[in-house]
Amino acid sequence: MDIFFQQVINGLVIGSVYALVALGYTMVYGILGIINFAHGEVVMIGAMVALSIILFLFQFDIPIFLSIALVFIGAIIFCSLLAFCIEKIAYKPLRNAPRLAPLITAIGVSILLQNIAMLIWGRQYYSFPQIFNNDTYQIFGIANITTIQIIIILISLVTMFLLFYFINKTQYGMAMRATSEDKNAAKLMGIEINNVISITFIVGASLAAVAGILIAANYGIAHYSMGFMLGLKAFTAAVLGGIGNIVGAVIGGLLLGLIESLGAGYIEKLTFGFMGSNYQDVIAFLVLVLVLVIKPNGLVGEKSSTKV
Amino acid sequence: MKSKCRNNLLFFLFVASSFFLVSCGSDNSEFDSEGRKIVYIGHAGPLTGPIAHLGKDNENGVKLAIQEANDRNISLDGQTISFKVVSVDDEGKESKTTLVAQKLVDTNVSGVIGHLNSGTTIPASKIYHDEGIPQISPSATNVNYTNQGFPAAFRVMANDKQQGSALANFAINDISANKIAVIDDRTAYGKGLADIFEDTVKGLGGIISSREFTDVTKSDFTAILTKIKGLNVDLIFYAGMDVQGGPMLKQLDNLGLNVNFLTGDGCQTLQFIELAGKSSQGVYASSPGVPLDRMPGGISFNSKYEQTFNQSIQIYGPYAYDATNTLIDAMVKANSYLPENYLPFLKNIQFKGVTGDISFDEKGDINRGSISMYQVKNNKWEYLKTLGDN
Amino acid sequence: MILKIFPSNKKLKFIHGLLLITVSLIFLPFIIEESFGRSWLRIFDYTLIYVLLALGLNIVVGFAGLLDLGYIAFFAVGAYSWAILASPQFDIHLSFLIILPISFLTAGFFGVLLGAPTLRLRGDYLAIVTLGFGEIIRIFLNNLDHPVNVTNGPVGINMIDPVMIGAFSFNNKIEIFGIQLTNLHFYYYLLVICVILVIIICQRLENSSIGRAWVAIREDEVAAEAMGINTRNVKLLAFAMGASFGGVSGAIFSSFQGFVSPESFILIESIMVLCMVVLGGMGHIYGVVLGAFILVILPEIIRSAAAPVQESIFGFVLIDPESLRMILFGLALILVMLYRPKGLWNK
Amino acid sequence: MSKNILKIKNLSIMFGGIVALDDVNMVTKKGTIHGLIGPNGAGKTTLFNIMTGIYKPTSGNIYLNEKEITGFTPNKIANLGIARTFQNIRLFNSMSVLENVLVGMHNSMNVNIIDIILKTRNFKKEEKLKKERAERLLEYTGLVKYTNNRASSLPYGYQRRLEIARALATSPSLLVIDEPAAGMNQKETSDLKDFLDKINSDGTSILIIEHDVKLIMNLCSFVTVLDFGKIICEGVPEMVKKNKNVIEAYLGA
Repeated sequence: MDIFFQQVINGLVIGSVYALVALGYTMVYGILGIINFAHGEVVMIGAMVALSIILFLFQFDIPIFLSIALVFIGAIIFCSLLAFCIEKIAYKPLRNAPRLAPLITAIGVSILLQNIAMLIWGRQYYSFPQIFNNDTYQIFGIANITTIQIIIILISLVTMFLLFYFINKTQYGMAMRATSEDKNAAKLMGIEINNVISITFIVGASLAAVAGILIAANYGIAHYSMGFMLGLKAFTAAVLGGIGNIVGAVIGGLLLGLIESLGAGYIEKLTFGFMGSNYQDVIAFLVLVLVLVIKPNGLVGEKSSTKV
Repeated sequence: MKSKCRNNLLFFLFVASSFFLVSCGSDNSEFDSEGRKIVYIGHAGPLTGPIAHLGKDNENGVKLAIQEANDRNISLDGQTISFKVVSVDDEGKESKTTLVAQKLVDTNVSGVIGHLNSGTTIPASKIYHDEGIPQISPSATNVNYTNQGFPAAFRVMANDKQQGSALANFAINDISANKIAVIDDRTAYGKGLADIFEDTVKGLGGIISSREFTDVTKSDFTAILTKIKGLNVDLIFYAGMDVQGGPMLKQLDNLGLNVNFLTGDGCQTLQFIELAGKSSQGVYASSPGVPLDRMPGGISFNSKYEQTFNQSIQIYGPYAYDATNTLIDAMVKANSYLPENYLPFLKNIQFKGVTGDISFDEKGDINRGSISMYQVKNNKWEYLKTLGDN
Repeated sequence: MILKIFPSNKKLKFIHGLLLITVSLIFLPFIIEESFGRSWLRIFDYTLIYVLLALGLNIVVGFAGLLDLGYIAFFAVGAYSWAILASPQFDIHLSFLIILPISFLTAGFFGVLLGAPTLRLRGDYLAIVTLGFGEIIRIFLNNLDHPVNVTNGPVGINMIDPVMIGAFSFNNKIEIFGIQLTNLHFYYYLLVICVILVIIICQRLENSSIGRAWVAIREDEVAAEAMGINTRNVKLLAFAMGASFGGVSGAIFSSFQGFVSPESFILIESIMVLCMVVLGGMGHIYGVVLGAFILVILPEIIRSAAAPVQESIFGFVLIDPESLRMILFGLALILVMLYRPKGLWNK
Repeated sequence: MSKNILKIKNLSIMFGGIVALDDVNMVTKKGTIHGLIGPNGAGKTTLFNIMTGIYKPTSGNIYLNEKEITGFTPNKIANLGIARTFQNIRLFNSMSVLENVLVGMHNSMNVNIIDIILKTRNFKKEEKLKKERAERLLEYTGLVKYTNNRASSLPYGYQRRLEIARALATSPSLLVIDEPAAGMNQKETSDLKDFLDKINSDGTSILIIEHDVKLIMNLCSFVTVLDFGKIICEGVPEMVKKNKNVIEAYLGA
């Protein structure tokens, strides 16, 4: 039984990571309707930049909290600038191009970022220093969880609520919603849609940076290729929840995480030993397909009735 | 229509110019400046990509051997020979390996040292076999490589079968484990090693409590580790690479699961210790061959290598060096650089290399390929013992 | 008199063109081999394999506008059908005349199988689901080594039979007037024939009611349905046709390579083929062929030119060819889309 | 006494609690031009979307030539003989005018994929016949001089015509037209009227939604008025014109 609880915890941790990244995907998609394939790489850049900053700061004896703050701030700023440029260079010119064009540029950007990162930081896997103390706590004495894992879960939930508030209550949020509904109408209402889009990308990138640092810290490892698969899973999560929907992204992320860990844990029993943990991802994708076949707009995605 | 024509033209020019670019790259002349006959020795391995450093290491081994051979001014039936290395990059990818193998065939090399990993060695070996070119891999350990019935495919390193069974014996006899969980990373290497380990353990009366899997894109192993925790085993065997083994150990600790951890040469690296941090304490690992300082010619080779390339040996350098020397030795014994002539001599060669005595069995595997066991003690790999071929 | 033999000047031109193309296609391999060596002939063969793939995907993405990110799976299905039906794996050794149709049909079947659940999905949802299916197939191939061993898992299937025509194996070498013909040549001709056939089929489909129905769906699904087009069947047909061509390509790939393993069918390969289609010019058959050529040959050129060129400039290799190749590739994708969003060579 | 081509019985549909159509009963006689008018949001287009199978009704039945077609798929209904145009023009823009019409003939053909790939005589014959028929249709609809232009390049009025031509290509027994005169000037509108008269006199029944009341009154032999999803009045134009509910509905009194 305690195994089950542990698996749930594991699932929640992975899920929260997916959720954090998925939020970035879902915001951009909500506004522009494009899959920002490069988002996963922004996460990676966030982690690598953070790593460099840490290694730099370690030369001086700065109080740990200060240096942690510096690390986060530095990574966030860098990623925001990066995302800002990506949007301006690779996506903005293609607002009215055929639907596949921005997808391909996104793939291009992703490949580009990954290989530039490879040039800057090399191919080796870096062990990511422990910026948070690595105590493990017992939950009701049946499941273990580390400080960083708790932080991950909390941050992803908090950011979700903040974003939700930001989008539904604030001026900018309203502008965002308007823009995602109908760009031209939004323009006519005097909304600077270019600013709105830039802000979307910057917020998404900041989340990516945070996610990157937390992931690297959790697994104690950072390298140039850590972004792609993660981005993919996160995007799957976003779609699962209903892409373009903030709450959906988090629900999708947590669900995907739980499916993966419980799947890996119990599939062998379920399939009478035919399938093992090697089919972890198969389960994840099958669930995705099922959900979409039953609810083509994702779990909490609102039905877009075809205007005829 | 107009743009169509333009594009046609563009495309044509593009192809033409590209071909030009390439064709100016390759040269294979008959004789060198001093009029010595040039004999090409191919080296193939990942010179770019995530394991480029290992590929370079092998390349250096080959270069060093060739250098020395040329200094010895070897002459084969009447002609003084100048050996020349043709080194190609297979990126460690199956999709590329046959292309670069073809490149070596085109520059009609007399023999090939490579490739580095089994995934690239096996597809390429077919091409060398078709052309009758002898191939010695310094580091490919998958059993299938020498099971293809290719008469000219050799390796100078113990294969996964030898390593897997050695590991199993170590697990049962030395760690005296009887409930064992096996994890492999679903690569050719991981699967090969894990399968043999599992079979041997069963043969020795041990119990495999569960067989778990991960893959090279993953960095979270909590799910499978938690499952293993529930089976309370007394040993976990992991067949995979260090970049995942390290984090895996950390997560093992976080889950409060402290059992013996045994792994193969993929993890017997410094990076593994670095990534696993203090969790790596007490981990057992195997590695084919013997540590440098226990090789017959290890120390002297090491210094030679370091002063030539002013960098330290990674892993397989000495084996590449021995493979090359073995090849050349066969040529000298046959007094010919032509494969059909020296192959018979290569088959039953007796060569004293820096890594040990080299001779091949009927399949092309090295006889008495030795496996050494190590354990992490305060952040260093400490040599435990060497197990012979069994 | 002559006018009688060649009824019209147009026809005359056509025949001349045909002859010219045929002759040049026959001699091309020797030209390549002479001027750049066999390895380039091998690269050329690989290019043709990708041309087949791109043409197949073009039916799904280009004609019917269904964004498929898991296309390489059908390539894998074809490759493994051949590998299993003609190798020591189960000691089955069928003739390619049997296997090619089988891989064609199997892949087509999978196309329908995976297409069916996605019919209601639009755009990017379709993309992620097809991507999922692609991964699922790869994972199965990578793990079907136990409990029952079908695919050897990650180790892959080795010693796959070459194409055999009667007693003649494509791996034989034969000499004609001092010119040596190797498997590279034989596969070149086989592939060229396949490519030509596929191109003809694509063109005929394009200019038929089916082709028009595909474009109609791409342009406006609702209107297409209102015109009495059974979108379900027409979409499934697109998936099936696309998949089958992928399957044939895969079958030839595995016999040519003599070895298959799941590693050759990873996601990035699907993306590559998609890039060939979009970069070349979606829905334009020759554009797609161009796309395939550029994306296969360009990297090879960079691979063999990058190091020497850099050495000649800086005296050392500044950026290792691998990264340089990928960086240029990424840049190419972005630039082409920015300046030719409809592809390099569109209609 | 001519037969009913279309019969709608107690038809209702709800969208998330909102009743868009409430117990609609309507009959269109064979060979007539039937007008459907009403203020915006009255549910006219919704009605069209139900009878062409895009929406499924919450309750009620639809009969085409006395055969029930309730809940059939759009393509099935199209093949049974209802062809439509759209309020916001939906042509296949990247296709030529001719191709648009050919798409309309998709199902009128009996060639299979083998015919196509082998380019059999049968296939060539079919294609030839269809091209000829398509050209006749373009002649008939006065689009022939645009045959090979991209659909998107046509002037607005002609795009409307092309949509109708494409619909006619499915050789329907009932043609359902949604606001054809929207955005047309006097001249274009009267041309449109003549055009529709011609189609009708050649034996196709027509059901038309239109805001241009004048056009409806001149064109239709029978008019139905919808308001807030209910039929508030139906009958011959003269009678409908005088009906006070209708006047209220329009003047919003």
